[in-house]
Amino acid sequence: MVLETDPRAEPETIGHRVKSALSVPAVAFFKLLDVPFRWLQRLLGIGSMPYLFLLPNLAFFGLFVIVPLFLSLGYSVTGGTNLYLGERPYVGGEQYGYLFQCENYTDPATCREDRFWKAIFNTGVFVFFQVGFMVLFSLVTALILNREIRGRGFFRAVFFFPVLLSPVVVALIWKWILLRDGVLNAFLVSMGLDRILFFVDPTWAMFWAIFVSVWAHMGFYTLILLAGLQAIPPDLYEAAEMDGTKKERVFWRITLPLLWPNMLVVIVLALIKSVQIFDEVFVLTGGGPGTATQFIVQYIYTTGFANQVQNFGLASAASVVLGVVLFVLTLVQLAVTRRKDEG
Amino acid sequence: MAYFLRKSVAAGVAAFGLMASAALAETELRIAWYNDGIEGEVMRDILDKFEAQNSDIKVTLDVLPYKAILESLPVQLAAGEGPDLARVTDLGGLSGHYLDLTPHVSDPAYWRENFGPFLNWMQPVGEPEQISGFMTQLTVTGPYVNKTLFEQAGVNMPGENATWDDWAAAVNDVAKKLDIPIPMAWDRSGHRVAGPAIAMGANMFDANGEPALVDDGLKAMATTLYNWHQDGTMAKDLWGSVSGSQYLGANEDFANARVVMYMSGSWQIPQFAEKIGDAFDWWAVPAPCGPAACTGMPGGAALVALKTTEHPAEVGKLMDYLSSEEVLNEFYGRTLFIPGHLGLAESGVDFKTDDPRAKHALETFAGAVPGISPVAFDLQGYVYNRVMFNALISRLGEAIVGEMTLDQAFERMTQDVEKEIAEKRRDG
Amino acid sequence: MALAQTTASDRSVTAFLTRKREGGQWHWTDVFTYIYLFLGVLLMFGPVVWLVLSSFKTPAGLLEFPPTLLPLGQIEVQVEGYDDPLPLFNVTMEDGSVRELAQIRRIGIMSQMVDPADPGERISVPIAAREPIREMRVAVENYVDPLERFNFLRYLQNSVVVTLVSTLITLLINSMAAYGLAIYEFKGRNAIMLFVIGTLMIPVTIILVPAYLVVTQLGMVNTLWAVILPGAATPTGVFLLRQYMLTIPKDLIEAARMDKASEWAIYWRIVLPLSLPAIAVLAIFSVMWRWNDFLWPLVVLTRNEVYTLQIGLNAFQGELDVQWHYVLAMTVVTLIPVTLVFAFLQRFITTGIASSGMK
Amino acid sequence: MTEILLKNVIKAYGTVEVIHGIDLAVNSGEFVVFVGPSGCGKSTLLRIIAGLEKITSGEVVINGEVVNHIPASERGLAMVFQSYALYPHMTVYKNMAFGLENSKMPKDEIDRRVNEAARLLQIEPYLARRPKALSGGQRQRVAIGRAIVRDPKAFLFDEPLSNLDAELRVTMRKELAALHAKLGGTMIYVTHDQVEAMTLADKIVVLSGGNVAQAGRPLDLYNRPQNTFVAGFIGSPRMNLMEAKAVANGSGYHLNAGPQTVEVPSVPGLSDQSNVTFGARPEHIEIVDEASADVNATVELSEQLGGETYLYCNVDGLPQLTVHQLGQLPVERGETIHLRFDRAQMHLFGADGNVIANGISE
Repeated sequence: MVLETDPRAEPETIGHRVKSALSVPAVAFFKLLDVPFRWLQRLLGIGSMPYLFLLPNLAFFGLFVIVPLFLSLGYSVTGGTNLYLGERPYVGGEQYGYLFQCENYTDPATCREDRFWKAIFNTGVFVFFQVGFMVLFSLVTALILNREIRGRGFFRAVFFFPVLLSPVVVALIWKWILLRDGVLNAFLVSMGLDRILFFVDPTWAMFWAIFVSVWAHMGFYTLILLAGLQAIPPDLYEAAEMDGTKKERVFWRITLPLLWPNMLVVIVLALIKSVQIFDEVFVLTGGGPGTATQFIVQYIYTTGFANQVQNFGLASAASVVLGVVLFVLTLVQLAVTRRKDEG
Repeated sequence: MAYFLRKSVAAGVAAFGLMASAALAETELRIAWYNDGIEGEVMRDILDKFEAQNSDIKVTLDVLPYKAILESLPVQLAAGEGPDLARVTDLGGLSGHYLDLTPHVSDPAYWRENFGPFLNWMQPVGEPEQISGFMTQLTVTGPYVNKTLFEQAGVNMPGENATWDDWAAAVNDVAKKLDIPIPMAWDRSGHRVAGPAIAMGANMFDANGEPALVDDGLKAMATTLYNWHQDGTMAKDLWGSVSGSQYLGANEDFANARVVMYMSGSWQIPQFAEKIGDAFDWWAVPAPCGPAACTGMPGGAALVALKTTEHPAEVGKLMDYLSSEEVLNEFYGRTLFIPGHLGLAESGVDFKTDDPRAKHALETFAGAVPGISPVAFDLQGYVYNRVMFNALISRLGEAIVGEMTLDQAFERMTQDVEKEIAEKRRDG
Repeated sequence: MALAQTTASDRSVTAFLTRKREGGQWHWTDVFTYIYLFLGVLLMFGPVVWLVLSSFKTPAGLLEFPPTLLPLGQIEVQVEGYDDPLPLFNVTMEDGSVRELAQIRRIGIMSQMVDPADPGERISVPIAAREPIREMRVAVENYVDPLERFNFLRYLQNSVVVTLVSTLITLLINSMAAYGLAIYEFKGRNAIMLFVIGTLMIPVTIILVPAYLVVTQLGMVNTLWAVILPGAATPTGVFLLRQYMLTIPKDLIEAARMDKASEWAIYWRIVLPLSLPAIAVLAIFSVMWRWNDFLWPLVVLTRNEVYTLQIGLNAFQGELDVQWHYVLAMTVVTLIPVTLVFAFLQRFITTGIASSGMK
Repeated sequence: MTEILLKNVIKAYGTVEVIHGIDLAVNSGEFVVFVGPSGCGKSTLLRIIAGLEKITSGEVVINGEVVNHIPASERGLAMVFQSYALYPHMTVYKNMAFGLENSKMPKDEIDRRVNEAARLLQIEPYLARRPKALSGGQRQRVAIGRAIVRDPKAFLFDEPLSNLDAELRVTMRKELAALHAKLGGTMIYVTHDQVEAMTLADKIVVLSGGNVAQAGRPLDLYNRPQNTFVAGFIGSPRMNLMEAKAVANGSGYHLNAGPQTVEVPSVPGLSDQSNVTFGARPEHIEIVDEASADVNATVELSEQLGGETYLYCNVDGLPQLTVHQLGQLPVERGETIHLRFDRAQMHLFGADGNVIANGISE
């Protein structure tokens, strides 16, 4: 038939065949649901359809996130170790008071709950450097991947690959490398240097905590920035070239300003992610040495969960504090993206 | 792709179906278990034999990460969810959830006779007569040394009744001569420190039986440990890394002949036998002495029956079987665990090993049991002992890395213990 | 900032380089690019390769320092008169010559050796004078043992079921919600959006206990549903899909309405197919999340038959001993599916994220 | 056949009213074109009929039935969108069949209808293609085909030709006209291009600022615009509109615009000293000798198209005048010519913009 030989007709690729094979049960499923939804649409009218579409997601979300959040709120004003809220004695703001009981807020050692404040301090340091390096390296990598280089797809894949690994695996891999007898120390020794006990020195431990989390997530942010770079119209660069603008100047004057919206997204996302850091660092350094890499989520986890006396009250109070911080950050993000939408 | 999808969906349906059908046929008992070595395999063999004799009971061993036993199980039990039996290490902390087996076992007297002192560890407050379970493993803390290194260095090992200071001097000597990086290593664990602290005169409790962690004895031991970390007797790798109460062992460094003396416990025997073999002579030595005693800490993991079970009679039957002298002899013998059964301890377990080092170590640790200080037994039996261990190790760790002074650490230890126990007591 | 400094300081170097190339168009950034890419590949892939290599080492091999690149094992030989094979050593004799001897046993700091060629004679040498002879030996048992001893196929199956079912559910309900938020204007839309974004970043860790309580009350503990359902309604997914759906021309929706399509039909016949790139990205993320999920399954799954691979894997971490050889091997096992999926779909994933990407 | 009525239709977004009470009748089988500048509300009005916009008040009646609360999908209308709105993931065939599948039509009937429409629109060879593999004109046909197969009560077109190049637009326009002749259905067509409106419509509705400026047959609008808006909007090039003051002059009036004066006879409705606008289409301005001229003009630009000539002339005190002449005129830039407005074709509007007279008898 004419249709088959038409060069512009749909090609029958393997991918296409797989897709159609996969779509058979899916189509059947959606068709099946068509009947009740049509009925509901007739019954309730179009105006209520959005609520209907939102319902399943909100139901799950409410059940498994919102209800627990409120339970947390309840825990935070009660004491003891009982799991059931009804059986826990009400203590009012005592848990919060306990968290904030300090002689001198600039020195965690003077606080009643010194670890909470150290965790906040550590999280601050971590977030500052981690987000900074994350943005810097994502940007450099994106700039490089945006160049005309051979095997760009391969390199893009290489930088993205760690994003797929679970936090536990990421930490295990690096722990395995950084141990006293790990391959990195073997390398140092073979170069005639002394071993470094990376997890004994607080600075090194913090360094590796930052390094490993940047390593693991950089690929994701790189892709966002790369998308932004590729969206910059090439004629702008051509115009700059015609003007004889220096490459460095092109970067500062054209690339960076036009990339700014994506940069903001990266910064905000990285920031929010960074505040919640837990698994990777916990497996990697265990929060040590001492409390040098103990972060706020780890504090909550150990207080409420991993202690013999499971202090849900105190942990929940700390969660609420963290929740407020995250909410503020989210509002910042919202403001940022809102402005971006308008601009 | 489509085929694969269909198959996995079919498999998924089967998976959901199976959970439903398993409950129908027979009484199923579930044991929440964790493994340090091969004990899971041994237990499975024993359970197979039990099932052969009791065709109406099926026993499933759910091997979990230890983390789950430590962290998830308490929450599950608190929520009223849980297995029929569990292998636990927080003997006192979970004691409120244990089932009293007295009406369900055939001969409670046998239990009292053979497991007497350990039953106390598992008794809930105010239930002095309860039978909750038995020790799958009795552990005794104590040091190992790399005897081969001593021989190579030509240094004599300190003999019986040597103090910790004697040992410190000797291992430093060996390390210096042979250029061994770590003269001495201790597990990063409050439980490990408790024994030597008691040896130094720590009492752990005040006159009213209330916990009183920090006293002169404990301060003496803690100070010694602190100094050892400063002068290089101990490496900061273990105590200086990680935070809080997290456990870290030096077994790999020891197995790699990079540690002269390693303070750990009897549970290392099976894996040393496997990993080190005859590469060098790893030698268990009696607990070094302090002014008050020469003692380690007893401890271990117990198999306990839980209140969440719906089949107490079958649980009793299973426990009867498992606790019999014959079965325990096989279990301890194959796992190379120190028996938690007084009869077997007396008659001697038939350990299934040809390794003279392992045999010697087993004898050493088993022989140390009678010499354990009563304070150590009391501490092991105390419900909130882990609160004390955790406070001890986390604060001492922070002092060693220089985040606080020793005195501040002592103060924080006391505070931590008070705070947690106060929180617990709010439950009423 | 750092970039600016390199820019300034490298200019002289660049000038030097370009002069050498005589009119070549080399800019310092070209050199930098290739160095960066080379180091990048090393740094990004190296650790994973090292993990895979390590996973084939024996427990003793893992302890070695300095570590060898490839898994090695000591050669053992069968010697006449001895039942078990004996390990082979290179022994430096007192006269300085080196002989290949098999060790019978070690006593203290001396070792009893025998020459495999001449089993009659026993030789006693100090242990410091011997060096094990090794060959490459792949410890396949690290993989085989757990797969045999533990019910790993069952764990694998559970993981696959959890991953697939929860990804399907996530895709369905997230896309429905995103559709509702993207296509309609209705009362409370902004509130719900704020709500979704507000909870975008709540880590499960901090609601672990109350969430467990909810799951218990629903009677889902120790069923795969306990893992599948709670994470199904991801705010990230809703957010990502909605942003993508906003780019679908409104005309198409209206055309479909004119074509007598019901709202449900518009959703699944028009919007879903057109959102495939974003849906694929969410699918990948969901597969990643679910496949790698650890803390939550650890809390709600306590029975063997419902373990996922990640829990099975961690069962090798005991109280007092971590069986590293198994942990590493099983880590590699859990890596394989993710890596395969990525290898086949990487173009799709990377461009998908870039195009749908968090606009 | 379908008749559509709008009764006092008002549409407001919040407090902003964009359609101010429109009454309109679309007769059965009629080709009605909504025309007007952008923002006049013509697309909104179309979408109101389609059911894609809710109205604030008033009634939309289709075949005697008030459809205010009937959703778009159930009004039985078909719409062709400006962007064509072809489903990019479906083939041409699927695109056309989609609507029929939704109404659960048997497969062979769908097949018959799609093939028939494809034949009619000459897109048979492309049925298996996706829209992105089609040219603009082909997409346009598919969009129309999608409407045709439905056999709708009425066709709605929302600026369907605006994305095509000029040549194709002319072709498609003709085809649309032919199509209407063949199908005979009721069609409502929105455009901002008055040429399309003139060529296609049975009835043109000129919209301005959310009101109907005038509705009627194309030549009626051309010949008898009811206000300056319609006068200026219909016809290309635009009608020359000039503001003036009418001064009575015995038998008639002087229309004074700056230094220029145009004499007109007495017209009913025109009063002394009133401000008026008078209009003359380019083809209704004659080049005459100086004696009979109304105004003298300087040629600013002369467009020689061969068959016809456009002159753009500057006249002191008046806006630039466009003059249309048949044939080729040897007029050069800067030349002075003498112009006279054809009184019979002259339009006169009052100060409120409404017409006083279309054509003044001498």
